[in-house]
Amino acid sequence: MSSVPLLSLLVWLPIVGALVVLFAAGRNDGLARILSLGTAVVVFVLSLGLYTGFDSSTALMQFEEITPWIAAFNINYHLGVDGFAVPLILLTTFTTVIVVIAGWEVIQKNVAQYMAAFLTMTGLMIGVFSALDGMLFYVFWEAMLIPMFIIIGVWGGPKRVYATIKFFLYTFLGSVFMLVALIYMYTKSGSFSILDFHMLALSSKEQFWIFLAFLFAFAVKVPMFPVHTWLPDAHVEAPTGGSVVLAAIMLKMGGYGFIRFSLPITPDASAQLTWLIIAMSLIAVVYIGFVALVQTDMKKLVAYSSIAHMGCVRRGLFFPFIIFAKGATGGSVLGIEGAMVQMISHGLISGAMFLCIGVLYDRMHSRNIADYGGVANVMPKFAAFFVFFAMANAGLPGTSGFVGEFMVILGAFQANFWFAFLAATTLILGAAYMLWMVKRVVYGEIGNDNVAKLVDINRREFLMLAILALGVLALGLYPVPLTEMIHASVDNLINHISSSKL
Amino acid sequence: MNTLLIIVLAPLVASIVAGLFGKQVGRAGAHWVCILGVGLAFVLSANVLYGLVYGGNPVINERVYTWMVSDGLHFEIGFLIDNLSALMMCVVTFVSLMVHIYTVGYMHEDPGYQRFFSYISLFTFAMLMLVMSNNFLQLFFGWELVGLVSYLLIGFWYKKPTAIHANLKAFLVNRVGDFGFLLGIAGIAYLAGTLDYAEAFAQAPAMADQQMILIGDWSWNAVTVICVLLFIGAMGKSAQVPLHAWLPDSMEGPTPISALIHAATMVTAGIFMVARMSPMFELSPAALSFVMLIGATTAFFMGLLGIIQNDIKRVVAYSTLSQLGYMTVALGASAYAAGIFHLMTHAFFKALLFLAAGSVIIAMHHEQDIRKMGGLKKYMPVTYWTSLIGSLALIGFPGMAGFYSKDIIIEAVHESHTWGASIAYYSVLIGVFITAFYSFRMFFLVFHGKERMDKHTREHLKESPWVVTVPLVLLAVPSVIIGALTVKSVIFGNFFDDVIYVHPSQDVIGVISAHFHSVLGFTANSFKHPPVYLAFAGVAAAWFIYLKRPSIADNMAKQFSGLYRLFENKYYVDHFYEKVLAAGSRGLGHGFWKYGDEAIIDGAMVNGTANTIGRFAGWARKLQSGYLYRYAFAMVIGLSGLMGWLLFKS
Amino acid sequence: MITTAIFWLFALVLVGAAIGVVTSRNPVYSVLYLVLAFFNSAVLWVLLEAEFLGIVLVLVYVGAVMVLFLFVVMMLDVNVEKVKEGFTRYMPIGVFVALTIVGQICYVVWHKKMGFELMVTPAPTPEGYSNTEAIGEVLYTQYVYPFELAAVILLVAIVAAITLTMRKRQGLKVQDIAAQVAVNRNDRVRIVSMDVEREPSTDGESS
Amino acid sequence: MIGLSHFLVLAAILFAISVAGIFINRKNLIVLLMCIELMLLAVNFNFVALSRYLGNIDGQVFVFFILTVAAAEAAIGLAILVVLFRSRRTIDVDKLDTMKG
Repeated sequence: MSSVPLLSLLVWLPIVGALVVLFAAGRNDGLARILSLGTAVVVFVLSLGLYTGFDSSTALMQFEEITPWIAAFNINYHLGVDGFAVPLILLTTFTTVIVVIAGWEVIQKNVAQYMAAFLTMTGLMIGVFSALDGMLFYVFWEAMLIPMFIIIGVWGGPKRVYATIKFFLYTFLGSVFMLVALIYMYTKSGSFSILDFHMLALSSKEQFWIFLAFLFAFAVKVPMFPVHTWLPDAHVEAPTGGSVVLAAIMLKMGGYGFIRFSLPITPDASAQLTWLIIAMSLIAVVYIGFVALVQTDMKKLVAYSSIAHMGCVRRGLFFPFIIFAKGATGGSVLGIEGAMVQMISHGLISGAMFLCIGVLYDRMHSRNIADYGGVANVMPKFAAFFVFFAMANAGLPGTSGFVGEFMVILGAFQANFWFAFLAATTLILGAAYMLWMVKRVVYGEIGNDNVAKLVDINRREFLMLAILALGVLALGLYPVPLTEMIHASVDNLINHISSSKL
Repeated sequence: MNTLLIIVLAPLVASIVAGLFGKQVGRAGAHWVCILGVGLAFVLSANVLYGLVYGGNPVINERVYTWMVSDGLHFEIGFLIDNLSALMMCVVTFVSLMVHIYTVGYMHEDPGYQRFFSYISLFTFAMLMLVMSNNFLQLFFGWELVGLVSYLLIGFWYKKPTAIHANLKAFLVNRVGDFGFLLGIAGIAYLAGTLDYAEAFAQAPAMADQQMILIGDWSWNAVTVICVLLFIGAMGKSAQVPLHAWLPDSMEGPTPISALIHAATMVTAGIFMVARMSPMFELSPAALSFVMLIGATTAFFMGLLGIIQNDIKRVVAYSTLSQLGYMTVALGASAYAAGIFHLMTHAFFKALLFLAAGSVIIAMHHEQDIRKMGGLKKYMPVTYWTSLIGSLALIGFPGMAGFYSKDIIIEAVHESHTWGASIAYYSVLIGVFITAFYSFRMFFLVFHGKERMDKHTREHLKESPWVVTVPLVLLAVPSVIIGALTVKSVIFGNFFDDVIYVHPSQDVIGVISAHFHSVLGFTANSFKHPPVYLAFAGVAAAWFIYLKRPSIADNMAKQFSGLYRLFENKYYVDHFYEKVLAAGSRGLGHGFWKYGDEAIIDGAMVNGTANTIGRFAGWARKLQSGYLYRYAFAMVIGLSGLMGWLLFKS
Repeated sequence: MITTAIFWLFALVLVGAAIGVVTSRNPVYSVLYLVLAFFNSAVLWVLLEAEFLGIVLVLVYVGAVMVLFLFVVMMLDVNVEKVKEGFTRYMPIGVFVALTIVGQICYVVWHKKMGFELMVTPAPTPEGYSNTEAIGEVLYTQYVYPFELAAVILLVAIVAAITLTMRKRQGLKVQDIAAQVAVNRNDRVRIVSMDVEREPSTDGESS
Repeated sequence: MIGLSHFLVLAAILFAISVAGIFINRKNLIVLLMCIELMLLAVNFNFVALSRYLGNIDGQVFVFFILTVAAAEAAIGLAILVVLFRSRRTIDVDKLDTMKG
């Protein structure tokens, strides 16, 4: 297609940038910041090339690059993107810019290392989204944990060691099963290419086990009830930037994994086990909603709300199977597109929520809701953003948070009334926990002397929150650019999974 | 088309200017830009209505842009302008304009002046989006957006704990309604495969035969399910029992808001919506009965609560609840036109009452307790007379706006054969007496009788400035005449013919119009029916108890102390919500968190695994005793065991 | 038939001596029992026509290793009473394991009959056959490398034993020859430049 | 008639006795060392007997090596024992648990 290996550039440029930052500016904090921001912006601009050069009329992989890597096992360095990957890559590069800005003055300890870790992670995450070779995917998938591990472990809060170990073990445990599944499929097909896996004929028993193996890996990432408890801990201990990346992108990997692996490779097993996923995610809506309600730590609250929102993604991905079982297809596109939109939107909103909490934390060094009160009196601009993002998180129409949820509920109704019913309780619960927090943090009389001393957000903070707010609004008022991009891929996926492999 | 866009966007632009650039444009700049924006919207709306009614302009149903296309469903933003929406646009923009002007005086000392203007302009925008929508998506957009603005405005004085409690409550209760509403929309998308009004309604008859399986084999008529779900949304927004609890509390917001949002416009969105959906509701008698019973309950029981309230705004708030109940009853009786008519007249006189109450509140230095007022008549003549007009309109004094709308509703219910109509009829009939009683109780306590305020307040009592009184007068005019002026065309003419569909067998308005000959005749004819006398009786009773013999009131409170307590605690509904639902949710959440997440998942499963491994390792560690001979034993025993296995294996 | 008698006689004594080794209270007796056991074994080995090994067993084991044991036992002042504590406590399990092992081997030998009964006693070696020579022939040809290795092991053992037991006593005056040899001039002589002393008149000649 | 099995059983008995000895003696490291010697002797017995009955001299060479290693082992073992006794004034096996994990 294009002569420039754009994807490779996107994967490796941040990593090279990270090395440059690390070695050229190891001691010079200012230079490190500028270099990192430069790298992040260049990567973001380059990634826009994906958007402009993307042909949304086809579901085929685009920007493909393929070179043999480990010829003995037929492993290739194979990159390529379709309508599912491009939005997520754009989200990644965008978030990186925001994260670099967010860490500008806040991080004073080992600045170069901090920035380098984030840049590396960006490269690896883009690698995950663009890898088309199973082994390459696995390598990126695992490698990505390392910078995150370091970020939480070095720049994290007081209980960071527990959190990092929990985070690492949880995710690692999951992905080991994925490796087994990948190797099994290699022995069946003689190739590690994901596209070959899609076409691989598997018996129902094989599918069952492969599906379970992938489920382990992705359920932890998404995270699905009951393997979600690493997320609140990791979020609470992570530095703001870490939380943002964790919420905005890492969680999406699970959803992306379902789309890329579970659904197309094991459609029959997915159909067979849909009840499990749906049940878990419906339990999660109610259960997590109630748990979020009583959190006393703002970050934990938002972390739980992330779990609830990602539950919506899972529902969107899996209820199409129930529709297929009825012999219909109407609504399935809504589900999968809704899940995609929800992922992107949640990336923006939860990132913004964590940034907001970070803004407060930088000033007060507390995430405890009880330590705040009446922030609106001293930080009116901040309060406006906070309320806005809280509303977006609660799924207010006009913001991006509404779009995905709306589509999923609309689709879910076609599967089963009660799915839609339970899924829609998130409207109430989501509003309840977000706004109760808003009430306790932002509104009211000035809670204490520390709050009285707060100063409103500065230009840098205003800039990053405003950019995100614009993104959230734009996506909410006109989601067409996004849905157009994923249309063809969704149709293709629906075609693929609605017919049995057996 | 461009006109419509200007109508919608003018308030939005004004809101953005006042909100984001409030500092730059200043206080005066903010109110001018907002008043101009809304004024422009009003003038153009009036023009649109005129064009439709007299100019013979066709109904407009156009798309502005496609929001999204997915799965063959077109999600669009578009306008449907027919008589119904044009009427609503005029009501909304007119009341909004009055409130804007009034606010200049009411809020002039408030530090959040620009913010306030920004909010109410934004509200106007949202409400216009709601009423002008031609599809369910946009309806929901506007629906939620007005909820958001209402949330922001109730909590406008965010330092007041009661205010921020009330706004949270309002939003959450509304969310419960929206929950049903969204499901209803999803149901329509499922059955009709479209979100466009026209297309969906066209398919409504086909849907009437479909069943929807809920649990096991228990299936319901699909249209009934959808209509009930949609009506749950209306219950939230229009504060019908049991989702009414937020409305009295919402009075914590500034008074102009109470007038604009919580009396005249937003709360009537539910009524508007049901009227809009008449082609669907008509297909489901069960849903109509449900609507009617809910409405009757609200009209009767909420009216009762108005009697014992002492906060001037709360009295008006309960009367709003009760009047919303009337509108809902009308919808249930298939008299959609009557409901909308009452909505319109109510918008004027209730906004008037609220603004008058606000005027009193300004004069009383933000004292809202009517027990501390009295005899204000001589200090505030304009407010007095306009309040009187408002109250008379409210109780349905013959010839006033409220008279026509309310009388027609009662008649319609009387004629209706929907299941539950007789209960509803008696509810609304007694409701007339109650309405008159509490309205004039408040009126007498505020404007007549002894001056019970303290000395300092009395010295400063004076009529409010012109920015306050002008809107009062401007609202008083339609409160008097709008009913007589329009009843003929709106109810008995063909105003709503193309908009509202009524099944011939349920056409109660048609039955009434058979007796209708002229406005004057209708007015005269009303004296043959009980409502007028009930209203007079209510006024007389109020006069007797509260002016003539004030001791009776106290005696009665003592006599019926049980009942009194029940009323005072609002039937314990709020208690139920706070103590059972809210506290229950928190308890449940706490339980899930502490026991589910921390004890079972983290404690037993995650850390439990780690601990088990640790314990096992600790136990295995003991094997590593350091005694060489033990290792030797292990070897020897293992050896002999292995040998034994090898020997006996074969 | 004399071999049968010899076998039984020495075998019984051997077993008795072995039991004595593990059961006697005094370690010195244990050592002596062990010596007895070795002697008996040597005789039985000779019976098996492994004359060289029989002799080596006596010479090396009894002559060297057991003497070493005896030395150590006597050198260390071990409390005899305490040494046998817990004897009876562990007796049952010891006996049980022992019996299990014996039972298992007997089972193999007698019950499974892995062709042992077919192995008839080979004919005695002819006159002039030297067991020592036979071993030597194999040892220095085929097994020469292992043999060398064994030598190294022994050397290592010697060095190790010495290093382990060597004690440096404090305050002992020892010549360090290496240090003496490594000495150079600067360690012993220091040239100091100093000012010339005044008072020349009385210096030297007067005394 | 004395056959191979006699020697094998004799070796087994010797071995078993020494195993029992290891079990029984808890207080004296020297006895343990002696038991090990006894065990080696039992093994050697098997080698010698089988070497004889199979007519293969290699078995005896093996015994030769075992004797060598056993001697070395005894020397080092005793040396360690002496050092141990010197530092701890005991050779009680129950007290030697510094290797405990």
